[in-house]
Amino acid sequence: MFFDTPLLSLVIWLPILGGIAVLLNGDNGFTRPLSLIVSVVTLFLSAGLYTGFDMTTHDMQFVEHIPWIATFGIHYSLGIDGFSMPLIILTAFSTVIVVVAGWEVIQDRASQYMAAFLIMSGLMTAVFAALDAILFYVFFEAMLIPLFLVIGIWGGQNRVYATIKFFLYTFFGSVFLLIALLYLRHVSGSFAILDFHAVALTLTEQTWLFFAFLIAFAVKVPMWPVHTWLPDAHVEAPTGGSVILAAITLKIGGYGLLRFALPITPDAAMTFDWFVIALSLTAIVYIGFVALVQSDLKKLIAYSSIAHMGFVTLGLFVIFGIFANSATGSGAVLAVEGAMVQMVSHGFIAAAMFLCVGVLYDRMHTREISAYGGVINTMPVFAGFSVFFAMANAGLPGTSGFVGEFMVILAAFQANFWYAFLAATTLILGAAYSLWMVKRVIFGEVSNDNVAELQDVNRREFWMLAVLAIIVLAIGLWPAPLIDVMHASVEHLLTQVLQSKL
Amino acid sequence: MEQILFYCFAGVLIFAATMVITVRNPVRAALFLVLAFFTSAGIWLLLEAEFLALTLVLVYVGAVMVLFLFVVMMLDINLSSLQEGFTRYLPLGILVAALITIEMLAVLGASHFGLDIVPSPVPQPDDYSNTKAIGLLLYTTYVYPFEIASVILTVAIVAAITLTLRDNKSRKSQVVSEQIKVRAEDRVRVVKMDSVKPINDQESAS
Amino acid sequence: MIALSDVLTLGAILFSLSVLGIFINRKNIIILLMCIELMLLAVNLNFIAFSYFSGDVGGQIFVFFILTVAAAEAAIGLAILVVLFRNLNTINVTELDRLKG
Amino acid sequence: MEILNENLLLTLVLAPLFGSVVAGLFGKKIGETASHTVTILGVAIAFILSAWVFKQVIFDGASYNDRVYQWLQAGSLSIEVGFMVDSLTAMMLVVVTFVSLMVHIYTIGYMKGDDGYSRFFSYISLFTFSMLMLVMANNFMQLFFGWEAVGLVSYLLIGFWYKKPTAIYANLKAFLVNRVGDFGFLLGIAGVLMYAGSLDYLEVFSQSRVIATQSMSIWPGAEWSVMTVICILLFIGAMGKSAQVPLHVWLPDSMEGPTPISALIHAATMVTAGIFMVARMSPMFELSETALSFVMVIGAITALFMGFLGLIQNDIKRVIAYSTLSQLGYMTVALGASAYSAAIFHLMTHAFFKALLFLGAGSVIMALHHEQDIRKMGGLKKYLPITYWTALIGSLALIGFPGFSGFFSKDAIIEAVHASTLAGSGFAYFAVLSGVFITALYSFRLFFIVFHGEERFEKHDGHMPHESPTVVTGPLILLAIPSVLAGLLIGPMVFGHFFGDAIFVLDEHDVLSQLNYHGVFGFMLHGIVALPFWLAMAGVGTAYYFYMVNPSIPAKLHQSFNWLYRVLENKYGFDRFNEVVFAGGSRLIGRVLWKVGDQTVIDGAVVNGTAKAVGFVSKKMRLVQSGYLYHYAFAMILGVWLLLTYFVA
Amino acid sequence: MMFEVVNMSFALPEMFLLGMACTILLVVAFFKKTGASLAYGLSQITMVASVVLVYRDMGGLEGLAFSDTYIRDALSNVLKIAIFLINIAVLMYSTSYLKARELFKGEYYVLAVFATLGMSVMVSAHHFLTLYLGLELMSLCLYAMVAMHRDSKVATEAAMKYFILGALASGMLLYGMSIIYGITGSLSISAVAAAIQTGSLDNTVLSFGLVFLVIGVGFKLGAVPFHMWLPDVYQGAPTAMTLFIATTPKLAAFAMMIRLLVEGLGDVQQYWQDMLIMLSVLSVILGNVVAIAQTNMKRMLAYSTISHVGFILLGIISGTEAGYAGSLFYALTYAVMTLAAFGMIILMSRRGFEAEEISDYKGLSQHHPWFALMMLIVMFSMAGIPPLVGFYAKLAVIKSIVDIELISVAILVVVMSVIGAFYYLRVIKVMYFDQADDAYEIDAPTDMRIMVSANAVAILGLGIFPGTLMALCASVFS
Repeated sequence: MFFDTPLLSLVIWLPILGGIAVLLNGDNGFTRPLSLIVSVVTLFLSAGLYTGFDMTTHDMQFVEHIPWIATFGIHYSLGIDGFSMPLIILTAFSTVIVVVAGWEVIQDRASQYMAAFLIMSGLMTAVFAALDAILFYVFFEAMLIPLFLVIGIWGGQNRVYATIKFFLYTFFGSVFLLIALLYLRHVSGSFAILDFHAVALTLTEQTWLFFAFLIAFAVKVPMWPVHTWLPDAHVEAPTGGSVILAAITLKIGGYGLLRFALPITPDAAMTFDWFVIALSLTAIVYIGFVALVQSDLKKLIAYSSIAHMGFVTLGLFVIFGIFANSATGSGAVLAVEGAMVQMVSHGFIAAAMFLCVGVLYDRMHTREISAYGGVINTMPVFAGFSVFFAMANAGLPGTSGFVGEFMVILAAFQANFWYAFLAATTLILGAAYSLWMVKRVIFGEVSNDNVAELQDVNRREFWMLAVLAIIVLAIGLWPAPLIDVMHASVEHLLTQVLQSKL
Repeated sequence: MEQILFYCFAGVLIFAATMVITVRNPVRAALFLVLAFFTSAGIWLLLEAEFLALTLVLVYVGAVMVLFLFVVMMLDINLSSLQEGFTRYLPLGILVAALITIEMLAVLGASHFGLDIVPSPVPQPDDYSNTKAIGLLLYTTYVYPFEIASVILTVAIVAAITLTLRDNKSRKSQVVSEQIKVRAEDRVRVVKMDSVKPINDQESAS
Repeated sequence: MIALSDVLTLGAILFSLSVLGIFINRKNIIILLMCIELMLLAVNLNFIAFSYFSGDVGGQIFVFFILTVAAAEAAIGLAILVVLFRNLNTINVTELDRLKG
Repeated sequence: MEILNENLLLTLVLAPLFGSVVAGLFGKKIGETASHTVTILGVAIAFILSAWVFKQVIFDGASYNDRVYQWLQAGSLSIEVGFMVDSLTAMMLVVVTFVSLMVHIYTIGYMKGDDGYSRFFSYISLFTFSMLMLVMANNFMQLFFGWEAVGLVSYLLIGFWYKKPTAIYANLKAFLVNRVGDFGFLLGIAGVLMYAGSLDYLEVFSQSRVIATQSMSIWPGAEWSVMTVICILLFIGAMGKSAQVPLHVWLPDSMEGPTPISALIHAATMVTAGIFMVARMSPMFELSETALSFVMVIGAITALFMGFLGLIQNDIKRVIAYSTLSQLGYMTVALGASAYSAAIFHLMTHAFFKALLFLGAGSVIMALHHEQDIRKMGGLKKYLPITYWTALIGSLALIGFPGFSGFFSKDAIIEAVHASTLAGSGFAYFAVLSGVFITALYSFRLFFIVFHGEERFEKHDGHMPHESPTVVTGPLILLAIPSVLAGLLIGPMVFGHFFGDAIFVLDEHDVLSQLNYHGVFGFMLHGIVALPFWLAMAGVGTAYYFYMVNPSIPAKLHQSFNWLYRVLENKYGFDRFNEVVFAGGSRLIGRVLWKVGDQTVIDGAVVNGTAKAVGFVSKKMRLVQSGYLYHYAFAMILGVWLLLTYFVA
Repeated sequence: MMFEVVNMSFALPEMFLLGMACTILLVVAFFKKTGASLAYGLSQITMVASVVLVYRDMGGLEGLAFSDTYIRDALSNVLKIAIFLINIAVLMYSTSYLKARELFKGEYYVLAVFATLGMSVMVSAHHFLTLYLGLELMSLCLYAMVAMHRDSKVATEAAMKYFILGALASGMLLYGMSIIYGITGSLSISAVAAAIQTGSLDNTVLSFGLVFLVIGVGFKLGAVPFHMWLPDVYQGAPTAMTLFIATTPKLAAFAMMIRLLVEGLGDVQQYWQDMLIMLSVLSVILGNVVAIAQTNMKRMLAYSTISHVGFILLGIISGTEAGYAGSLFYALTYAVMTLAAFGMIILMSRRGFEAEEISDYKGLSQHHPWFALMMLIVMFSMAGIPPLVGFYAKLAVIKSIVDIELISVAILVVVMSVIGAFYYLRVIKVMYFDQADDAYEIDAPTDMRIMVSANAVAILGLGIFPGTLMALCASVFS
C-alpha cells in the first residue's frame, strides 16, 4: 500500500501544509492540538518508511521523480537509503517532541512558533530525501528561514546577534556548496546527485569541490574552527530551537559529507582526510576543554555537541586510513556506521539535554550554572533524568551515546593509534564536563530560595523525557535494528569511495 | 583652403569651449557657447552638412541658448557667491581628463582615421541637396524615430509646464467658466428676520 | 583636405573639455547644462564627420534627432533648475549635498 | 561437556536487574519493605543460581559460551551480548552474589530510616547486575559495558548522600579517575579489535600468539610489540578500576558513600574487576613480559606505599580503604608474577574478609551514631561483642594469620613473587614482604584503638553504644565463616586445576608450579616458619606496644619524623597534584582555549572581525558617495578612463 | 525606394500607448478636478489593454518594421508584457502614495504613460536611433517625475543629479554610437552586427566605441562606477517615483543592453565580456558592502539594486543563451521584488510618515503580522534564500558563469551575497525581533493591500514553481 502513495512527499508536505494551516489559524485553542496532530501523523507516516524499507539494497527507495524546472533539468526527485531513513524518522520524532515541549511554555505567538517548527520539519525531511542537488540546496537553505525566526523571536537576551551570526555563518558555508553543485552540473550535465556520484573528475577539480563541500557542511556540523555560531545560537534559542538545531540541523552537515563529499570527491577526500581528521580531533579535544569551563548550561551542552559531532566527521574520514592499514575494511564499515549512529544518538541525547535545561529555564529563567545547586532536593524525578542524560552524554555504555563513540574509536584505532588516543580523551573530558555540571546543578544542598521553590516535572515533561530516555536506552542496549538498515548503503558508499575517479 | 578654415574654426571652437567651462559668469559662458555653436556650424558646412549647420544656428542659438540666458536672468543668481574658484581638485581633474583625451586621440588619430585610411569622399554632384537628402530619409526610413522625437518634444512641454507652472492660491486669476456658472443664489443669501425683536424673549434667552 | 582624424580629434577634445567642465565646475549648475550641450555638440561633430566621409546621410539624420532631443533636454533641465532654485534659492553645486552616504 | 542452560543464566543476571528496576522506579509507591524484599529476593535468586552454576561448572564440568543477542554488526564484525561461564566466572559469580546478598541484608539495618532507602537498594541491585554482566561477559564490548556500569553505580552510590559536598566531590572524582582508566581500556579494546579482528574472547585468545609477533609504531621510530601495547592499555583500565597507583586516588574518597557499598563495591567486588579482567586476559598478558613486569611493579608500589598511608589515618573506613588498596596491590603483583590463580584466590578471600571488616566498621559506626573518627572510639569490645569478634577474625585474615583465609592467599602470592624471575620481581618481593608488616601494624592499630583502651566516644543522651540488630550482625557472622575457611580451598584453586582453561600460564612463567605444595597443613606449617608470618606478628606486636602499652611513642615519632608524617598526611601529594595539575590545568586550558581561541581569535578576530571590517569598509566607502555632483561625475570619468585604459590602450 | 509599406500593426502597442497618453493629457487638461482620477483609471486601462495587445499577437507577428528601426520578437514581447504588468502595480501603489500627499495630479500619469511608451520603444528598438530616442523619452519623463514633488528639497536635488548624470551618460552612449557608426557605417543593429561579422573592422576603434556603449548601458542599469546617481535618486525621489524608476526602466535598460551588446556587438563578445565582468564584480561588491551602512530603507534598497545589477550582468557576461535567459529571469524577478519592496514602503507610509527609515519597521510583526510576513518574503527573496524566487535568479546567472568556468567570479559574488544578506536580515530583525515603539495604523486602501500581498505571494509562488517563467525566459533566447 505504501508503495503506491508518495509517502516521502507526504512526510515532507504534510507538516509544511499543516504548519501553514496552524499559522493561518492563528493563536487560539486549536493551535496546539492541531500542531500535535500534524506532527504525530507525520511521525506515523515516517514510520512507514521504516517498515517498508528494504534493507538488502543500497538503491534509493520510495523514489519520486517529477520534472520541476525543466529548463535546467531540475527534478523534484526524492528517495531514501539507509543513511537518510533514520534521520528522517529522527526529524519527525524531534518535531513531536518540540511541539510537546513548547506546549505551555510558548505563550507569545504560539501559532507562529508551532508553524515554524512544523515547516522546518518538512524542510529538513526534504533535505534528507532530496536526490536532486538543487532540490537539496533549496531545502537546505530554506530551513534557515524558520530557524532564524525562531531564535530571533523567541530567543534570549542576545538573540539578535546569535541568530544573525547563525544565519550568515551557515549561509556563508552553503554558497560554496551552490557553486560546487553548479560546477558538477556543468561537468555531468545533470543535477541528479546520483549522477554526480558517477562523474569523473580530476584531482584538482575534486580538491576544489571537496573544500567547497567541506566549508558548507563543516559549518553545519559544526567543525572546529567554524563552530562558534553554535554556542551562541544554542544559548539564545528557545528550547525547541535548540532541540531542532542539535537534533537535526547539525546532522545535515554530517549527512552532506556522506552524500556529497565522500562519494563525489573520493580522491580529494583521501588526499585531505588528514585535514578533516585533524579538525575533528581538535573539535573533540579542544572543545572538550572549552566545554569544561562554561558557566552557562546551554553553552556547555552546545560545546559538547560540537565535540560529539567531531566523532561523526572523524568516523567518516578515518576510512581511508583504515583501508590503508587493512584489507578487509570491516573497520571502515564500523567507522561510517559509527558516525551515523553517533548522529542519531546525538539527536536524542542533545535534544534531551536541551529539554532538561528548558525545564529548568522555564522555572527559574536563568541558565547560569551558579544559579542552581541541589535541584535534586526539590526535583528528584527531574534529577534522575538529568543524571541519566548526562551519563548518556558522557558516553556511558548502555546508552546510545556510547555506541557511536565506541564504534568510531574502535575504528579510528585501525587508522592510527593517535587518532583513537585523542578521540578517546572524550571519555575523560566528556565525563568531566557532563558530570561536573550535574554536580553543580543537581547535587548538593539546596543553594538558594529559588531552587527551594522548584516544582518537579509535570506529566507532559515527564513523558517527554521518559520517551527520550527509553529511546536512548534502547539504542544503547540494542543498536542492531538501527545499524542494520545502513549496511547496504554503507557498503555501497565504501565501494564508491574506494573507486578512484581519476 | 578648407584645411585652413577648418583649423581656424577648430581653434575658435576649442577656445570657446574652454571659456565655457572656465568663466564664472554664466551669461558669458552662454555667450561663449553661442560662439562655439557658430563655429561648429561653420565646420559642419565644411563637412557638407548644410541643413544641420543652419538648424544648429537656428535651433540652438536661436532657441536653446536664449532659453538659457532667459533662465540665467530670471533666476537672479547671486553671482558673488559663485565667484569662488574651483582650484582644489583641478589638477587631478585635469590630469584624468588629459589622460582620457590622450587615449581618445590615440585611437582617433591619423593612424586609424588618417586620410590614407579614410580618403576624402567624392564631392557630391552639383544638384545635390543636403536638405532634400535628409528630408527624403526623414519622412520615409526614419518616420518612426521622427514620431518619437515629436513625442519627446511633447513630453518636454508637459514636463516643463508641470514642473514650473504654479497655480498658487496666492496668484489671483479669473476663472471664466466659474464666473459664467455663477448663480444668483450663490452670491446673495436672502435672510428673513423679524422686524421687531421681542424683548422678553431676549431676556429669557440670557 | 580635411582628414577624418582631424575632425574626430576636434570632437574628442571638445568631448573631453565638456567632461572636464562637468567635474571641475563646483558652483554653477547652469554651466553643467551648458557642458552637456557642448558634449552633444562633440557627438554631433563625430556623426557629421563620419557621415561626410562615408557618404551616408544616416549620421546626419541622427544629428538632427540629437538636436531635437537636446532641445527637449535643455527645456526639462532648465525646468528642474528653476524648481531647484525655488526650493533651495541657490544653484550652487556644492550645496546639493542633502543626499549622500 | 555439558552446556549450561541459557535461561538459567539469564535469570541469574536479570533477577537483580528486575529487583533494581522495581525498587528504583516504584520504590516510593511500594514502600520500603517491598523494596528491600524484592531486591533481596532478586539477589538471593542470583546467589542460589550462582551456587548452582558453580556446582555444575566445578563438579560437572559444565560450561557456557554463547551469544544472547547480536548487539550490532558492522561489515564482517559482529559484536554480541553473550555469556561465557567457566570456572573463573563461576567463582566470581558466587563471590559477587554472596557478598552482595550479605550487604543487601545488612543494609536493611544500616540504612534504616534513610530517605533514599529504596533508591539504595535499587542501586546495589543494579550494581549486582552490572557486576554479573562484567564477569559473565564473553567479549570485550560487554566487558566494557559492565566495567562502566559498575562505575556508574559506584558514582551514584558514593554520591548517595547528595547533599554532602564531600560526597559529590568524591563521586565525581571517582568517576573521572575511573574514566582515565577506561580511556586506556577502550584503546586496548580498540587494539584488540584491530589486531584480532574480533572482540570475542576465545577468538582473540586463539590469535594471541599471532598478535604477539607483530609490532606497531606508536610514533616514528618506536616499534612496540603489539601485545605489550594492548596489555598495558588494558591494564590501565584495571589500574583505574582496581585503584592502582597513580589512579588510586578515588578509592579513599569513595568512603563518603554509605558503609555497605564500601564493603560491596569498594572492597569486595568492583575494585577487583581489574584483577579479574587481567586474569581473564591471561592468554594475552602471558605473551608480553614487559606488560607483566609493568603490572607487577605497579602492584608492588601500590601494595607498599598505600599501606604506609593506612598507618596514619584516623577515619575507620579510610584505614580499611587503604588496606584495600594495599591488598589490591598484592593481587596485582600476583598477576604480574603470572600467579593468576593466586591473585584470584586472594581476590576471593579478600572479598570475604574485607567485606566483613567494612561491615564491622559499619556496625561500629552505627553504634556510635555515625562517628567515624577512631580517636573518638575505644573500649567498644564490651558493647559490641559480635562486631568485636568478627572484626578480629577479619583482621587476622587480613594480616595473614595462619589458618585464616588471608594467610593462604597472601602467602601464596609472596611465594609466587619470590619465585618470579621477571624484571622488577625483586622490588616486588621486597614490597610485599614489607607490606605484611605494615598491614599487621595498621590493622591492629585500628583494632586496638577501636575496641580496646579507654572509652573516648561521646555518649548520645547518655545511652551506651549497643550491639547492632540481627540483620547487621547476621551478615557479619555469615561473612566471618568464609573469612576463616575459604583458605582451605587453596589446594584446588591455586595449585590444582580448578581454573582449567580459564587461566593460561606459559610454562616459563608458571611460578606456582615451582612452589612445593603439600596440602593445607603443610602450607600452614611452612608459613609459620617463614618470614611473612613473623613480620605479621611483629606488626601486631608493635601495634600492641604503641597503642596499648605505650601510646606516647606514636606521638613522639610523629614529632621527630614530622616531614615524613606530612608526606603521608598529604598522601604523597597525589590529590594536590591532581587538583592543581589535572583539574586546575584542564580548567586553565579550557579557559584559555575558550577565551583566547574561541572568543578572541575565532569569534573576535575572524568572525566579528570580518563583520567589523566589512562595516568599516562600508562606512568608508559610503564617504565616496559624497553628495557632490562633481564627485559623481568624476567617478564616472574615472570609470571611463579605467575601461579605456584596460580595454583599448 | 520612396516609401516602403509599413506594417503598422507591429507597433500597435506603441501606437496605442501614444494615443492613450495624448488622451490622458487632454483629459488632464480639461478636467481640473477629476482629471487625476480619470487619468489614473485611463492609464490602468492603457496598461491592461497594452498587455492584451502584445499578448494577442505573441508568437505570430514577429520581425522588423519601419525600415528596420523597429523589431518585434520574443524578447520585446516578454519584456513589454512584463513592463506593462508591473506598471499596473506601480501605478496602483503610487496612486495610494500620491493621494495621501497632495501630489495626486494627472500629469504624473501622463508622464508615466509616456515613460512606458519610451520603454516600449527601447525594448523594440532595432536601430541606434530608436534606441536613443526611446531612452531619452523614458529618461526625460523620469527626470520630470522625480522633480514633481516640487516643494521637496531632496526630490529636486535628486532630480537635478539624475538629470545631469543621465545627460552625461547619454552623451557617452551617443559618443559610443557615433564611433560604432563611424566604423561600421551603419546605425541599424543588424547591419552593425553584419559589418562586425565581416571581421575586417579595426578592433581598437571598435572596442573604443564599445567602452562608451557599455558606459551608457552601465549608467542606465546603475552598475559601478556609473551608479552614483542611483542611491541619491532612490532616496530623494518621492517613494512613488522611486518605485517607478526602480522597476520597469531596469527592464528597458536590460533590453538596451541585449540589443546593443548581444544583438549588435555579439561577435566581439570577448571585448565587452571583460568590461562587464569588471562592472559586475564592482557592482556586487560595492552594492552589498555599502548597503550595510545604510539606515534609510530606500537608500539601502538602492545599494541592493546596484548589487542586483551586478548579478544581472553576470548572465550577460557568460555570452550564452542560457546566460541571457538567466539575466532576463533575474531582471524580471528583480523588478517584481523591488516592486514589492517599495510597495511595502508605500503601504507602511502615510501622510507625514514616509516609513523610509529601517527603524520605522520596528516590531511590525506584532501589529501587522501579515505584512511583516510579506516583507519577510521580499527580503529573503532579495537575499537569495530559497524557496523564494530571488534564489532561482541567482542560481540561473551563477550557473551560467559556472558553465563558462568563471569560477572565481562566481565565488566572489556569492560571498558578497552573504555579506549582502546581512542588511536584508537587519530589516527582518527590526520587524520581528524588536519591540514596537507604538502601534501604528496602516491606512493603505484595500486594493493596495491586496496587491502588495499578491505581489509578495507571487515571489513565493514563483519560488516554488519557477519552471514556467524560466522556460519562458529560455524560449526568448533560443
